[in-house]
Amino acid sequence: MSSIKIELRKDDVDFIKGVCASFNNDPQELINVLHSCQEHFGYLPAEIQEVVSEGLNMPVAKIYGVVTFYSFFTMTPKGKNPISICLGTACYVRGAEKVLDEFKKELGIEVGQSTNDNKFSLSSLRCVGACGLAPVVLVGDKTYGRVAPDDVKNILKEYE
Amino acid sequence: METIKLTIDNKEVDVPRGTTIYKAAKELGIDIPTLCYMDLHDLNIENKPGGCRICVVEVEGRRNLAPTCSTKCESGMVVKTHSTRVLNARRTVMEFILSDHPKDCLVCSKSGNCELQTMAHRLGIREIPGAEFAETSKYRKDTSPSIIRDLDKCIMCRRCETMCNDVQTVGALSAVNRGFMATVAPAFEQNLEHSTCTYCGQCVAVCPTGALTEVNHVPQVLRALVDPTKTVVVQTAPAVRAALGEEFGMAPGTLVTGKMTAALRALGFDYVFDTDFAADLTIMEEGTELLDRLSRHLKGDTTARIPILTSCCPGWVNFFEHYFPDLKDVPSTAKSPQQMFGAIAKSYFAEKIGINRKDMVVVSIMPCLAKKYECQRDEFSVDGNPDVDFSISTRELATFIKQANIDIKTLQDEEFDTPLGESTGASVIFGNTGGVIEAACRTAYELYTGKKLERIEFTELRGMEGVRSATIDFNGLPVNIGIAHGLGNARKLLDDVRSGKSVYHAIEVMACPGGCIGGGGQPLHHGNSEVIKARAAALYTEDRKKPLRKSHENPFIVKLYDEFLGKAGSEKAHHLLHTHYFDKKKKIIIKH
Amino acid sequence: MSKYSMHLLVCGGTSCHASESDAIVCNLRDELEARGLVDSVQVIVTGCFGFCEKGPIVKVLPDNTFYVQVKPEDAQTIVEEHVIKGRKITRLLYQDPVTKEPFADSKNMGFFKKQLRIVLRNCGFINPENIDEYIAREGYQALGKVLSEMSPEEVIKVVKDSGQKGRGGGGFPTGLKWELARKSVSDEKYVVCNADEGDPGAFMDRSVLEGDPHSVLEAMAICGYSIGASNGLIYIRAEYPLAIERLKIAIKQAREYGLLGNDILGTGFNFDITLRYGAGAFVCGEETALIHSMEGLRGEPTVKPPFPAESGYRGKPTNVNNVETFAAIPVIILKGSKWFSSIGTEKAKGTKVFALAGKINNVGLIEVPMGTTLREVIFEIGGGIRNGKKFKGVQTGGPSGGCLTEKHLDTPIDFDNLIAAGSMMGSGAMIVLDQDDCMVSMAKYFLDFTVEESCGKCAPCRIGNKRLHELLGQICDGKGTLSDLDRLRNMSLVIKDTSLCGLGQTSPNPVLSMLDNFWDEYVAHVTDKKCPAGQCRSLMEYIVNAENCVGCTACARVCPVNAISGERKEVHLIDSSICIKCGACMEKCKFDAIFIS
Amino acid sequence: MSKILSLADLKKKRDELKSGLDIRIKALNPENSVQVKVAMATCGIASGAKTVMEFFLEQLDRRNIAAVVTQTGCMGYCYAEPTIEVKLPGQDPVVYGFVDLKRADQIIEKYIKTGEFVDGIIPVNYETVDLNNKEE
Repeated sequence: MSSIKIELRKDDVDFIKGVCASFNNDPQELINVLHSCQEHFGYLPAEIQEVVSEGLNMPVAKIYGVVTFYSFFTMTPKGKNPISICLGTACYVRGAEKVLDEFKKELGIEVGQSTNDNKFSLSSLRCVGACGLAPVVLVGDKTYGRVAPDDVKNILKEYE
Repeated sequence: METIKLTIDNKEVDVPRGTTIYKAAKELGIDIPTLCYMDLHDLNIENKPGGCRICVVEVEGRRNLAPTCSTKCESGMVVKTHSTRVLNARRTVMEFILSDHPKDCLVCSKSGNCELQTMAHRLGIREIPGAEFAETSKYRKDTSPSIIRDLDKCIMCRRCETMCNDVQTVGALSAVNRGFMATVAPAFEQNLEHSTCTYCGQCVAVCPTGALTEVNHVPQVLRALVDPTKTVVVQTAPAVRAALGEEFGMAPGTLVTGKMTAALRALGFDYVFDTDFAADLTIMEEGTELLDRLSRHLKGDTTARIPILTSCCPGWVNFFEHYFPDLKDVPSTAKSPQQMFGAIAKSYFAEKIGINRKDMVVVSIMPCLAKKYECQRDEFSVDGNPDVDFSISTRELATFIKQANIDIKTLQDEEFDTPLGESTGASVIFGNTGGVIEAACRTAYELYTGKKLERIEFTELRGMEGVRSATIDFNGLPVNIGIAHGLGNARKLLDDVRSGKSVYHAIEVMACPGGCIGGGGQPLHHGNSEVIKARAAALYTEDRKKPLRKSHENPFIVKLYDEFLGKAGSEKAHHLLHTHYFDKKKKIIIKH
Repeated sequence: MSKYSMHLLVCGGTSCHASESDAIVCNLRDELEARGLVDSVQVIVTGCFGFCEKGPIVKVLPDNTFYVQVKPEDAQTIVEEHVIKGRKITRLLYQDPVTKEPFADSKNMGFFKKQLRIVLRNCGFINPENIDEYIAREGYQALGKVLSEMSPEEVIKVVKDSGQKGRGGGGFPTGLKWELARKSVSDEKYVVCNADEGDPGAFMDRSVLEGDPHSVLEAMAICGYSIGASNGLIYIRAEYPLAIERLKIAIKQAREYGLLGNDILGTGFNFDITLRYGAGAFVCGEETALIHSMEGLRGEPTVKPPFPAESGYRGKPTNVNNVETFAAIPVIILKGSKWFSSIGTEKAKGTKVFALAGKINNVGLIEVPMGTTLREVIFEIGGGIRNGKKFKGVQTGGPSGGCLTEKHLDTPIDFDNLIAAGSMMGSGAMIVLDQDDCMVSMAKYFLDFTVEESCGKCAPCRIGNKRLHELLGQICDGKGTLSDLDRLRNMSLVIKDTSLCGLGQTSPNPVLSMLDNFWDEYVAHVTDKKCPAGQCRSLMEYIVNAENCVGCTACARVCPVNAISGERKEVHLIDSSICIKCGACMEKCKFDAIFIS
Repeated sequence: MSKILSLADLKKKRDELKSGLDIRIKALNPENSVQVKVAMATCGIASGAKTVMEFFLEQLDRRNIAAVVTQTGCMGYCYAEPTIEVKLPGQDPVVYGFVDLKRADQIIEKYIKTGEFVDGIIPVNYETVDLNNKEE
């Protein structure tokens, strides 16, 4: 019978409500609303989903169901420098897995985790469409092509 | 209607266009196995995600196998339901499903009543290849006041999701995650307690496995029974007597009132009473409130909220507390029969037999899981001592009887104890949708008009339509009655009330489709709506057999008011028999 | 202008380089210098010609002479004969493989006509952010023609007659699809462009949208006119920010010109397009899942029928085509169905775009007429295998397709042939594999993808694919048995047979085709516990070569599990029962004394 | 921008634009109009095509070469990104691959200024549909 308390700053609530309103508070626009919110906040914690639920007048369970269905949406904040390793087929056959292993080793984290200082987070993705540069690594918006395991240390150094 | 001809297992059949292969096969007596499909036709409830893929068959000319639950017949179709290809596919898919299911059948609460277990047996599965290497999907277990979720046992049939969203519009459950870890859960995979769950238990009622079950309170009841310092009083809800027999192999709709009473006595309950008594009491209080509000309304008093909504159903109460808190002064303030019974038992009756309420344990047998939550509400206790200590479901009672080596079929019928065991026909039909309002009309009519009601049965209030309405003539005063069963239907009426469009003077709402007879604590109907219809018919039969059929005629109710409460709606009655409601809507708190 | 009168282009691509093309460059320069020609003849190293099978290549300009399989010692002849005397060297000319006729001018060579760009006609040609350049290239002429001169039925007839089939993977005839949507009666209909290209290794839709967004907008409007829809939606991956940006610009420009919006070209036809974003779910490429996703729901597919043509987006008739399918439509309208159907094979018309990637020299985007063989695509256009390795197989159709081998190289590519060979066209990804790729690991890789992308709705896909993946893992770990291979096949067949949507119905294809085509390799894993490609770590054994080992103890010190023993200055030994195959010892050894068996 | 109101309008517009593009360039500088197209698709940009494009814009201007630098989509030579196409007046276009700033500089200094080829030419290996030749 305990109801959950959702604590957010007023301008955050206003922002989310504003996004919902800009999509006519239409539940069919949920994915667009979530995109806008994630772009603004960086991730979609429970609090935000609760406010969206109120804005679009739909059950929060459904929103959670959608957030957990699509890999683009995340409920955990990313590190300051999010690292994504492309594991598309072209990158895979050119050794992307070994590059990923090297990142894991260097950072001491698994895919989906962030380093303790929140400097880096690690994720894998499927094909950014730059197969000519395989294997491809993205750090933030920057793309690194033809990455070999030996390059990993140098890439990380750029962000020290 | 246009019909088409097709061949299934070498037999020809004509079916109307639009019929699924599954139903066409049924016509021929071919029972195609399925795990996820569920069709409660009379209640307009259908679940066919096409997800389990057990019902697949071979259709000539088609590249892959077809799911019969969702494939429509076409003219000239040639269907094979048991070719080698089909049997191998069905077995392999079943092996897949079992490989991701715990192997603890022996100790599972659903054992013996589990559709997955039955299917494994039916398909002759004798081993699960590769099970030793197979990872299984595991989830955190959740126990709420009423419902236990053990999603390791979920097979993604999605029936609970259909009930919670499409039928009940509660929206507590949704499919979450993707792929192997996909399951059905509340938001953020939190406990049900933190969701908008109403504990209506319809998810439990349709779950084919042990993924969703009720919280078992039998051990606590047993402990109370063996405690010599406690006087244990039991009350049984009307819908229980129309369904309990099913658990012992009797046909749906078999009334077992007398045998149930005998069994309860054999189990050691000190007093075997009837919730029906409290149902009559509810009519007195609710009926009086209705007439009061109605007459004030007719006189132009704008503070009198019309329509009045029934408040017997705890799932329904939870629902409007979550979704319509702004309307919380609209429903009747009368407690549900279960709680009225508890309040009277631990005051009036305890006084009568000269014991302290703390030494009395009140147990209720309910067709309902929300009742478990209801009796745990803080406002229904005095100094921490609840009016009703434990609520157990029809299913739990059946298990309890079996454990106690009681052969219910051979028991002689017995009568309820007095004074709280006496009831009228009006209270019996509480278990059916429309029953409460019919009972209320029988009494309100006579109280309002001062005339004797000639036609006791208001058949216009009966039926299985989700939303029904009728106008009852109160001797020249047309009273508009609305009835909804299933919370989704209730929502439609509530939306009208909220927007001021409602034309009704009184509305009855039952959370479960069919009313309490279709409750979440009843024996499982396994998707057969005939079962629910048979139970409803049984209660109307019981009503007809009763010598007294109007609540205000119950002599023990009359006595209760004389000796204890004064009159209906008195201050004492209000104190003991009425309640208030809470706003449970989630609040967004602004951080500064 | 150039002071040079002649250019000698020498291919510097990887495989020509491997065949001593730099020696050719050196020798040519030396010869020219010796004859004092350095100022009038220039030697240039170029990128790959894509003709690696016949490398190294030397091309002489301006007369377009194309010399193949040139050896360093031929430099002298080329300079003496061709440069000085102007005589072509017949033995070095490329010969037609059938007629054995030598080609004097490379412009006549079939190779350079292997690619035909219809869909990619404007990619890399126009500025995608400038609608004027699109219009200058006949852009929106087809829409104008359709609106002003043709009835919807006539348009559908042209598309039907062209024989075009959906390029998204299903291969359903486009015209028929439009006709079904046209016949559905409704007050509202929708045109949807499926731009949710989720196949790993496929990037043709992205390239079209980035390079020629207007072609898709124009085609959608044509489709809208044909089926009676005035709303178009493009469902595009959120992972394609550049394509989204270009589309937004294109839509804005088209609206400004009145080519989208109300009363287009004064014909009274209204049509507008909005964007919908995917959010990372491969299954949303399936049209019913895509529609649910556009409706703000989980992208789970539903059983068909009803097809979207009857009940799609918001329950209205909806026509879904993919980017490549749409992009060809304006050309089909302008040049006619006869022209389009003259390209390709009897059953498959037009061209197909492929994203060529993997162990191939020319990773890139190509467009070839249907019926081109895999050999032409891989060895001629794709330039053959990188680093001179041996071709092992090519995965077409991504995780839904199969792996084809040497024996399929001369199969003409079309929908039916690929299916008959155990694969499929799919969206058009082609991943080329070489001798170092283990086919059990590859199957496991694709299943890893499917398991991650399965929506979880139906049991065979949700659980079955997981079990396939686990079993492949067992085999990679050396824990598989021969009977497991039968189980692998049976599970695969049942998953194909019983899954709800195209994802599950095709996900076992890599396993089945690899079992068929690389049976011996699978058997080697389960019976000999060997991985012939040397990829499966558990099946490797690190061994010390006694001849090279000097007993420096470096390996023993670096081993994290103390699996290496041996006295100083004596040959060391690796205990393979303890070894975890981390490879640290091999990395550490300065004497190449540790090898993998 | 004004709306195009009919098919005839559209045709007129196309004809204007078709010749307009050429006329515009030639009118500006009839002797020395150079066209540079930079493939700016995801793969190109990821390999540094943006920097290359900026370089051309800046350096051609600084070196006083009348040229039009535009962006275009993927040319298909993903293995050789960044790729650019240079068209000197009156000559066939030439595609260069692996264009870094050093090579870009060479291209300006040698190819654009003197017509002398530099290393890194990619042979064009496709045929594009001829849009003008319509079926009757």
